[in-house]
Amino acid sequence: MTEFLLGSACAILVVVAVGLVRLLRGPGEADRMMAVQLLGTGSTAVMLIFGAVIRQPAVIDVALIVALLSAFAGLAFVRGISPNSGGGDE
Amino acid sequence: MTGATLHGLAAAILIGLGVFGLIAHASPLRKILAFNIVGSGVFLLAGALARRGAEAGFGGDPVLHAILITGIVVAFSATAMATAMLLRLRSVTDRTTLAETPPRHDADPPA
Amino acid sequence: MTAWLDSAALILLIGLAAWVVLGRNTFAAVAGFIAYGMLLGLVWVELQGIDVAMTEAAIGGGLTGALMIGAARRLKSAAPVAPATAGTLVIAIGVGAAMAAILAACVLALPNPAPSLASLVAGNIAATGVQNPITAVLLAFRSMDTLLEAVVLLLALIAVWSLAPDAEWPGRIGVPQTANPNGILAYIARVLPPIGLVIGFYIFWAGADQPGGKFQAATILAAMWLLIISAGLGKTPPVSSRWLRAGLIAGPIGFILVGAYGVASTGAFLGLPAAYAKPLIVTIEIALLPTLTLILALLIPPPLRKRAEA
Amino acid sequence: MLLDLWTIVLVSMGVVFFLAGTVGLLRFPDALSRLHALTKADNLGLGLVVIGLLPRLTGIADGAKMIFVWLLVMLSGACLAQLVAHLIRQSGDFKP
Repeated sequence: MTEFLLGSACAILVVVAVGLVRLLRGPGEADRMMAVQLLGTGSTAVMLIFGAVIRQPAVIDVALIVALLSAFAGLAFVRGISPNSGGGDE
Repeated sequence: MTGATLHGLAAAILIGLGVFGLIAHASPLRKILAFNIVGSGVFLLAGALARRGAEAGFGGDPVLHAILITGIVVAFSATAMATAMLLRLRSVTDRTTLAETPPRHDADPPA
Repeated sequence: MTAWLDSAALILLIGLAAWVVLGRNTFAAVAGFIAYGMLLGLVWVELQGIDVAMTEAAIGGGLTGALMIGAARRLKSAAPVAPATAGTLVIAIGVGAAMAAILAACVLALPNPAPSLASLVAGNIAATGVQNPITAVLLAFRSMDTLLEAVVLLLALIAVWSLAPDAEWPGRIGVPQTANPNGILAYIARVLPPIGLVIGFYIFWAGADQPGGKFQAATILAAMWLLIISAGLGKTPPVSSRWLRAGLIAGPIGFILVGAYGVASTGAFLGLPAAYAKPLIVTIEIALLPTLTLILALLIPPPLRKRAEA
Repeated sequence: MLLDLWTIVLVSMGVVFFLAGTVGLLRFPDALSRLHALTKADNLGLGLVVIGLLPRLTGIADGAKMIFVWLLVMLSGACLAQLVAHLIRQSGDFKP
C-alpha cells in the first residue's frame, strides 16, 4: 500500500511538473498563473498522500497553510499583473 | 545515498544557482530574488543536517529546526528591507541600479 | 520508493530555482518564485521538518511572493538596466559552480554519526510543560534567540518606515486601495479572512503540543489582514496610531517582563521556574502574536501616491 | 482489504484527473479553455485523492481537516479563476 501511495505521489508530481511548461512558454501572465495554481494543488495532494504514508497527521495542517497562503499569493499576483485593478498607483 | 544526503546535494546546487543570479543580474529586484534562493538553499542544507541528527524519536534535530524558523522570519524581514531601499532609490533618483551610468546630457550645467 | 519521491521533488525544485534565476521576464520569475515556495513546503515535509515546512510555505511562498509582486509592479515603468557583461557572466558561473561544488563535497564528507542535540531536548522537554520540541527550544532552551528575533523584526519595520517618503509621514503610508465592492476580490476578501482567522488561531493553539506556533499563525493572520486592505475593505493604520505602537511593542515587552520574572524567581534572565513554565511560555506566545502579525503585514510595501513615487 | 481497494481506485482516479488537467493546460488552444480545463481537473483530482485517503486516517478530526483543505482549495480556485478570466478578457487573448 505504501508503495502504491508513494508511486501515485510521484506520478502527480511528474504530471504537474510537465504542466509547468506553461510557466516557461506563457504566452500570457494568466497562463503562468494557471501553471502555478496547478502546482499548488498538485503539491497539496502530494503532501497529503505523503502525510498518510508517514502517519503524521500534522502534515494536514501544513496543507491547510499552503492552501490558504497560495490563495493569498495568487490573489496578490493577479492584482499585481492586471493593468487596471485599482491598485492606487495609476 | 540517504535522503538527507540527497537534500544536502540539492541545497548545494540551489546555493550555487542563487549565487550565480546574485552576481549575474544587474537588476536589484532579481538580485533580491536570487538572494532568497541562496537563503532557502542554506536552510535546506541545515535541514539535511537536522535530518541526519534524527534521534530520540524526533524526525530531526529540533534545535536546528527551531533556529531555522527564526532564520526564515529574519530572512523575510531582510528581504522586505532590501525591497524598501530599492523602492526608495527609485523614487529619489528614478533609477533602479547602483551601477555607474554615464552623466546625463540634459542635466549638464550650461558652460 | 521514498527516494524517488525525494528526487522528483528536488529536481522540480532545482528546475524552478533555475527558472527564477535565469528567466528574462521579472513577473515570470516572481510566478516561479511563488511555485518554488510552495514546493519547498513539500520538500520540508519530506525532511520531517513539519514546523519548518509550515513556516517556509507561509513566508517563503506566500508573504515573500506578495512582497516581490508589489515591488515588481511598482518598478514596471522603470528604465531597464543594462544586462551583465560577458566578464560578469563568466565570474558568476565560476563562483556559483565553485560554491556548489565545495558545498557538495562538504555534504558528502559529513561525519558519522551526525552530532545532534535531539536527545538533550528529549531529556529535558518534560520540564517545560509543552510537548512540541520546537516550541520548547524557541521559548525555553534558546529563548534569548527568539527575544532578539522579535527585536530584529521591530528594527526592520522601523527601517522600512524610515524609508517612506516624507510626505507620507506620520500618517498612513501608501494610498488606501480600492476595488469594486461587488467584485470577486471584495467577495473573497470577505469570505477568506474569517476562515483564515480560525486556521491561524488553530495553528497558534496547536503549537504547544503539535507542529505549529506563533510564527506560522502570525503569517496567516498578516496575510488575511493584507487581503482585507488590498480589497479596499480596511486601511493601513497611521504610523502614529497608539494601538498600533502598543501592539508592536507588546511582544518584546511581554518577553522581557517574563525574563525579568525569571531573574526574580530562578536567578537567571529568562529562566522559567518549573512549576510555572508552561503558563509563562503561553504568556510570551500570546504577547508575541499581535506583534509578529502587525510587523509581518506592515513590512510589505503598499502602493504609493503618484506624486510621492515620481 | 476493501478499504485498501477504495484508496487505490480513488487515488488512481485522482492521478488521472491531474493528468487531464495538465494535458488541457498544455494542449488547449486559447487561454479561457485552458483555464476551464485547469479549474475542473485539479480540483477534482485533489478531491478524489482526499476521499481516497480518508480510510487511512486515524481520527474523524483529521478527516474533517482534510476535506476542509479541499473545500478551501475549491473556494480560492473558483475566485482566482474568475479574476484570471477577467484578466484574459482585458488582455484580449480569447476568441468568442
